[in-house]
Amino acid sequence: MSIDSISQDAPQDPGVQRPIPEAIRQGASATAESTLNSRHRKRVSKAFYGLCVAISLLSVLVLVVLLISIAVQGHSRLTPTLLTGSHSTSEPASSGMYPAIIGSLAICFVCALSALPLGIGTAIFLEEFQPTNIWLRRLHGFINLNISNLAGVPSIVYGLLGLSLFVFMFNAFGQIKVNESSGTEIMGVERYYQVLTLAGGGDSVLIPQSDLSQPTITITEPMPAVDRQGNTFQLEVWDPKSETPKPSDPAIRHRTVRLGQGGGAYAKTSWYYFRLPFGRSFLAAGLTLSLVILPIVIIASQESLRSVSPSLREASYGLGATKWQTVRNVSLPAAIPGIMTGAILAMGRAIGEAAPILVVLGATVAKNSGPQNLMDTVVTMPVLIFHWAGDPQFTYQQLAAAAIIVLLLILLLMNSVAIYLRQKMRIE
Amino acid sequence: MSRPAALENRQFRSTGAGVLQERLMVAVLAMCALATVGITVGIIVMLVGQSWNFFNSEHVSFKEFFTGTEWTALQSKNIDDAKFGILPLLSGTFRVTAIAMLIALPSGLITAVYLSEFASKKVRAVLKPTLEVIAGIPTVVLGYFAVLVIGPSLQWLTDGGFDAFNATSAGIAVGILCLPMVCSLSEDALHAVPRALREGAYGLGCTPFETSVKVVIPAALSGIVSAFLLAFSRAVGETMVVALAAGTQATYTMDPRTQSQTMTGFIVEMIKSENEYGTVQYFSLYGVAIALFVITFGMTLIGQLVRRRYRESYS
Amino acid sequence: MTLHNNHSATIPEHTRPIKLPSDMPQSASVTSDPTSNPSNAPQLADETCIEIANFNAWYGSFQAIDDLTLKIPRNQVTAFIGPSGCGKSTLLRWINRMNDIVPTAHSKGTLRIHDLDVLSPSTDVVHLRRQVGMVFQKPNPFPKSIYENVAFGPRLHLKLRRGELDELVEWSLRKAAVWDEVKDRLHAPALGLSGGQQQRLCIARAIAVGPEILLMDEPCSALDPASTLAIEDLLYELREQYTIVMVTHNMQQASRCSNRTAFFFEGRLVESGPTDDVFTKPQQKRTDDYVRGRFG
Amino acid sequence: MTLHNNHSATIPEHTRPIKLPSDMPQSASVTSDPTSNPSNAPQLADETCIEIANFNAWYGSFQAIDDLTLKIPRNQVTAFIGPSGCGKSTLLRWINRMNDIVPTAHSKGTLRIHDLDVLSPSTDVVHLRRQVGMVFQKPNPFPKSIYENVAFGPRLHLKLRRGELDELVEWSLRKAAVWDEVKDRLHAPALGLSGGQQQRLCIARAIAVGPEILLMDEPCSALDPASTLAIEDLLYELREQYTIVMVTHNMQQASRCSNRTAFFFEGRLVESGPTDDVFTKPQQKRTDDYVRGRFG
Amino acid sequence: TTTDSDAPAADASIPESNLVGEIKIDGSSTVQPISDAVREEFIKLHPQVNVIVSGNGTGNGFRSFYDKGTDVSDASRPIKAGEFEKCQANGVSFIELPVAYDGLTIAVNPENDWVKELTIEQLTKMFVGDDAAKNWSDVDPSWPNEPIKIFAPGTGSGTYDYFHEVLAKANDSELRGDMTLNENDNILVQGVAGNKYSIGFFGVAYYAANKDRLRAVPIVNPKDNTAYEPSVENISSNKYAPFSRPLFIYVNSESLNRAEVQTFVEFYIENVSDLCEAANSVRLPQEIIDHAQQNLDARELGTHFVTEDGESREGAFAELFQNENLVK
Ligand SMILES: Nc1ncnc2c1ncn2[C@@H]1O[C@H](COP(=O)(O)OP(=O)(O)OP(=O)(O)O)[C@@H](O)[C@H]1O
Ligand SMILES: Nc1ncnc2c1ncn2[C@@H]1O[C@H](COP(=O)(O)OP(=O)(O)OP(=O)(O)O)[C@@H](O)[C@H]1O
Ligand SMILES: [Mg+2]
Ligand SMILES: [Mg+2]
Ligand SMILES: O=P([O-])([O-])[O-]
Repeated sequence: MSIDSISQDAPQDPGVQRPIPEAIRQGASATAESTLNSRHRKRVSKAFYGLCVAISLLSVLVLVVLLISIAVQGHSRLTPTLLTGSHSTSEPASSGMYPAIIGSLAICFVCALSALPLGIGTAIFLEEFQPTNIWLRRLHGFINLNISNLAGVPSIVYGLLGLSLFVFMFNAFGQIKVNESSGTEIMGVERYYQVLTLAGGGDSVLIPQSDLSQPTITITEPMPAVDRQGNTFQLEVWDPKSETPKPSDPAIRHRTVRLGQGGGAYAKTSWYYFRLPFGRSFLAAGLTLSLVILPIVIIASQESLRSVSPSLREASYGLGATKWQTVRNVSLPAAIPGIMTGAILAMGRAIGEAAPILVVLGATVAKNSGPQNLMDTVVTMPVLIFHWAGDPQFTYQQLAAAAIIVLLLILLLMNSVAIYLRQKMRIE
Repeated sequence: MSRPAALENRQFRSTGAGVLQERLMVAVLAMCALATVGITVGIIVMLVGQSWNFFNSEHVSFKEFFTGTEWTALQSKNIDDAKFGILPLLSGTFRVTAIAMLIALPSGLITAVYLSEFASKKVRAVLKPTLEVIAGIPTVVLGYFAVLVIGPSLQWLTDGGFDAFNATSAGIAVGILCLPMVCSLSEDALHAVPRALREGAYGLGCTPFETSVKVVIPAALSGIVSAFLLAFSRAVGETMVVALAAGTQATYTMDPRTQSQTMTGFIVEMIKSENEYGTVQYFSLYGVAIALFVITFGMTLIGQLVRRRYRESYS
Repeated sequence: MTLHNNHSATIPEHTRPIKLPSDMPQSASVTSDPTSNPSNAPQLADETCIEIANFNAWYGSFQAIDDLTLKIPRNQVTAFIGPSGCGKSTLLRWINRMNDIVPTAHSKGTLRIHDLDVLSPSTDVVHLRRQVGMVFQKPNPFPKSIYENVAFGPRLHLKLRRGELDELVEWSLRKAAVWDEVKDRLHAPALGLSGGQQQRLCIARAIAVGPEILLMDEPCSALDPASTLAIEDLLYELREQYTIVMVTHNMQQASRCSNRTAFFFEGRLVESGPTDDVFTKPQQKRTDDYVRGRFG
Repeated sequence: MTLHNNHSATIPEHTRPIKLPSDMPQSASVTSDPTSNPSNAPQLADETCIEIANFNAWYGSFQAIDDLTLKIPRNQVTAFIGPSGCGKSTLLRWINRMNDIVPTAHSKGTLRIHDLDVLSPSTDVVHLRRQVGMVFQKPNPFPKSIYENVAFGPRLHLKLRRGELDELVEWSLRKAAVWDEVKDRLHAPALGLSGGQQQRLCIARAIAVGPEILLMDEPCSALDPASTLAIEDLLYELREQYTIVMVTHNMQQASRCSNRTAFFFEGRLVESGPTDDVFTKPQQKRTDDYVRGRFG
Repeated sequence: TTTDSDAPAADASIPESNLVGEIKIDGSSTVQPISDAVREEFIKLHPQVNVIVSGNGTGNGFRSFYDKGTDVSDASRPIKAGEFEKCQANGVSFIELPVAYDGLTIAVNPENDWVKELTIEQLTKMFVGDDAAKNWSDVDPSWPNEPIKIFAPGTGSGTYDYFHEVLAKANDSELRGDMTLNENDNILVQGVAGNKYSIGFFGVAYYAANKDRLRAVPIVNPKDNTAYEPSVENISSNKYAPFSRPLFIYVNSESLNRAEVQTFVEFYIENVSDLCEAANSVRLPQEIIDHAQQNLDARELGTHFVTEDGESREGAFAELFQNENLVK
């Protein structure tokens, strides 16, 4: 069919010759008016654009106001004491946040150790092991839906769950009480009696506890004891009623106790002290927070795995790799930067979370050091800030602001690490 | 070119170990995935189990719980005086959430439109990280901001018309908190609108405003709605800001200038005061928690369903 | 302006060329029956509608079009062919300034539609795009009803009474040869149509605002053979009243549907001329290789 | 098994048919120089390598392949042609069970490679895919070094002594005609190669595990003309030792590179036969239309 | 580090404490600042002892105490009969030690220029019953017709109980239910400081720490009809009646076997009079402290404030705190 024949046929085709609607005729003839119309529309468009810019600027402005007000309030307290000291009621000015920084990091560590493997594993299962069976597919879909719902559960509800699940463990392993062995202890604890010596000033010795049902001891005769280096030595007894004068040599006093001196049980714990239930410990807090961030980790990892080009995966399958080999050698390495970024952002969330910590650990901030063992409680930065911000004394308000600056700096540091990791891995 | 020995004489690795490893990994990974279901089950069991102590009490009736206008769990030492009507807490939550949504939804959406439709690379490079920074600010900080900056400003502006702790300053702070979330989720939704639709609109002579409002936003509507719902449930569940800034009096009113204890605020107060552990008053916190859970769970569920439908409509 | 005025009497009303706003009143009086002088058609065929000279286009620092000069005649179908990435779409998208929305895109050179300088910053793009309709590779109806899709453009630009809009929608759908298939479900969602119907709907949507020029970027590449045929038939009808520029990958389609063909390669125009010449006696070796399928 | 045993003496070692793992020891003894009996080639040409009968495939409830029957002979290049969406890729992906990873995909019918029932759930897909290499439309090297890419498969499957791996990598890269271009940068990232080099690397990667069959899904569609030429040359060489099935959109490519052509349309096989016959004297009108570019 | 076996004699004068252990304290938020102050001094000497002080309120503290959750319970009121019973039932015996005086301070916003002083009747009008005064003008017509906003300690606190006892117990009624309650006294301070029409009550320590943003209302002593400020003299001389009250710590006797608890409690009693002033409370007369010290040394278990028949004793603190009242 040649072009010429087409153009000659065309005019004879009656279908083409339809009347042009009045609207177009008029619309075209009234172009001047329509230009006016278009000018008006452009103005609306410009105004909308202006609104967009204004609102967007406003959100930046809010951030700026927030940062400035915090900086103004807190800058004078940004001293070394802030980083080395601990909360003090008697001398607010010498308060610091050292235990809180350590505590937050410790919780974050627990959180990372528990949430990351679980979260990444879940994401891998959901993204890479999609079943063909219709019921299993539904189960997959259900798990996915469940995860997005978990992401919407308020963190305080996770706190309540942590309270029942980790702190009390539904009282299934007993309760933690003073002067009694706490819960079901599994490892990391040695029991002693602590007895004051003649040296005074809180000098004490430890005597291994053989009978656990005996919470106290009364010293009536010399017996083996342990000094602070852990060496065993023979403990001397001095009878005040006897003729012998109280020993004067401090070295001897250290090793001597009054006849009839009593002592109570002391549980010496190693860092790996472990018991059930966890009680108000940083382990419980870390695990609770890991519940909070788990959905975030899963969703970020899923997204990251999803963005791995399917062609890479197919290449690997095409070479006869199994699913797990494909995951390990291809998908996971390619997704790791994204997963790491998501993980670090989730950690940032965990470091800033206060509500579940309040529920699990309580609001106490008087602590001078980081955790001594797994079952030790901690102070965290957000809880300390919550406490300080709630105190009307001006010094504490300033301290709160300064602590916020430190917290934001730590978050900033984490985010930069995330960005750095992402970039570095991308280059490689 | 002769084939290398390795191929001439292929010595295959045994697949037995591989198969075993594969099975093991699948089992481990499946356990991980099932654990997430376990968490949901755990939450529900915990909430139902604990709130049983509350709802089962003779002092509590479902009718009163849902319709009563007084909530005095913290105020009443004596269980006989305690009133358990959740409406005051709901009204507190509602006031804070409504104010937050009034701030977060329009500005979040408009910022999202700006980012996805207009912003140049440079502006994006500034604006996106800014929003990410806001999103990363711990909520305690925003609570502090609400108490120290927003509250006093409101009092100064209205010459003492606001309480020291009030729903508005908490609401504003929660709004700031939700804004980045609304923005980034809406932007995702806008982004998912095929470029072709925008080009179709521009090709017909639309201005940028008309393209956004008449074509892009309607096309992204379900995504935007689900972003709104998520933000809503986030605001309902927000705790620290309200614990710091909203006050601790549960009043059944719509006045945004007064104190308003929210559901989460009440839970924190009750937990902090460890009020009479084992009493009905204490367990009432689980009653509130279950209501909170149902609300947020419902919201996210609806959001998910909306989102799913819209995903299907594009593929 | 002069060029246009000389011919205005013979130009169908609805295909009146683009005018700057100030020209409007003068030409508003010109009305004539588009079909009254068929004998003029061959004469018109050579009048230049779009004139491109020394045109360069970049995306960021990447030059997508390199010093291109080309005249596109009126009321004909011009096909752009060439291997993927050679800049066909880019040129098309500059003709109605669609590349305004690509932040990195910029250009240099002359691009005129009759007497309108397309690239000038002062050009009213809304007005321009009203006169230069565009149809895309993948049919992209709005997720609204069929009626709303067609009515979308007129609603923006024209002040219409109810009946007028209905009439216009019907006219456009008829013109795009899809009326019979959709007339019973005008208010059903457009996304429920088949690919070919959607593509014709998009053409109807484009002509409903009364453009002079239709740009089509691979309009059939996402379609099944039957739909492709329907669109090709449609092109055949429309070329009487519109200046059509189409990009295609299908050499056979180009030879079937176009009057003129331009072959691009790596951002340059290699050859252009009447379709038969380009396909049967190409002047350049590369053109020959390409149309014979030796590459691309 | 019987079919294979009858011919085993005449089959070159490297094209040894797929065996279930239990068969290994028996046939390991069979060794002969692949090039020693060129006279056998024509005879081999008609032996069926892949046999497809009454094959149906679905994605969810959508039927992508409808009752397809086809024999693919050994040591030849078979081209699958047909318009987009007709099921070419789907069939290819069933031959090495790649569609196992698409959760919604399922199939029915017979698909045998020699005596191996590909679709049987008990078939060891790892073993299958070792024997059936696949090359994709877009080159998809792993984001590792060139060496690591080629070594990936052997590392998974083979017990190798020191030095053997190096030898194997070199052999594969030579075979894929890319050795000279990469030999000096074996440990550079594979993503730094050009598209054509990447595609040849992917072919090297596929043959490094010693497959009998190579499946190629539009291997040149993402490549520039020069790279396309290089790949076509390579195919020409490889067909001596491999059974190759390729999907292509480019009719000229199909006619240049393949011995046999199968034309698909909407999930059905319309026609198959020697390439020359399909292109010059097709039996079906639709085939004729398609190879002449009347649609698709 | 020095090894104690052959440490030079010079070190012996200030022996480095190697006391270890953990001491848990909870209870009154009024006492908490004192306990905190003692804790801070104590751990300077015994850095390895972990002292955890919470201030959840007297009642909440007692509950932990009889559940064996704490070693020491702070209290801003004596133990109640019911709590004592629980202790007995759970086998928790304790030593009761008064540590300081507090003046329960009724504070208003500094901008409040109408309240000059308050009588018990006025307070009753404001705080007791659900029909209590809604507006200031309901108490005194000359006062502004604005709603009273009340900030009070939580119901688990001793302060609430004490206030309740003084104002409401006599006529068997309850404090009004629409107050803003919080166990955290700092929140109360913020609440009162934040609004002109608010009023609140808490321990004098919290007032003293925030003198610049609060005003303490003088309370009319019903005995001499004179209004007294909650100043140190007025509190310790009991002129600031009826809101002058003693603060206590209760020590689990079993815990007292533990060297660290024993050392801590001894340190507490020895130093509390000095430290409580730093914490803005008022020191007890020396004879009371001495008496407490004696009780501690002699391990005198039990409370002075519950009778043998399980009734709470009524009367002035100094009269009740006598050995003959001690009930195990
Ligand atoms: N938005 C963009 N940003 C940067 N580069 C672009 C953009 N769009 C196109 N390009 C590049 O410009 C060149 C020309 O692109 P164009 O889309 O015009 O090619 P084309 O001839 O239409 O190809 P095809 O047939 O594949 O559509 C290509 O190299 C392409 O990669
Ligand atoms: N994963 C999938 N899920 C659902 N449908 C699919 C999937 N993959 C392909 N299809 C559908 O199956 C049909 C055949 O697809 P296939 O990829 O085999 O076509 P093709 O002939 O290779 O086309 P092309 O030339 O475009 O690659 C198409 O209609 C396609 O939409
Ligand atoms: Mg293009
Ligand atoms: Mg395909
Ligand atoms: O001192 P209290 O916290 O018990 O009032």
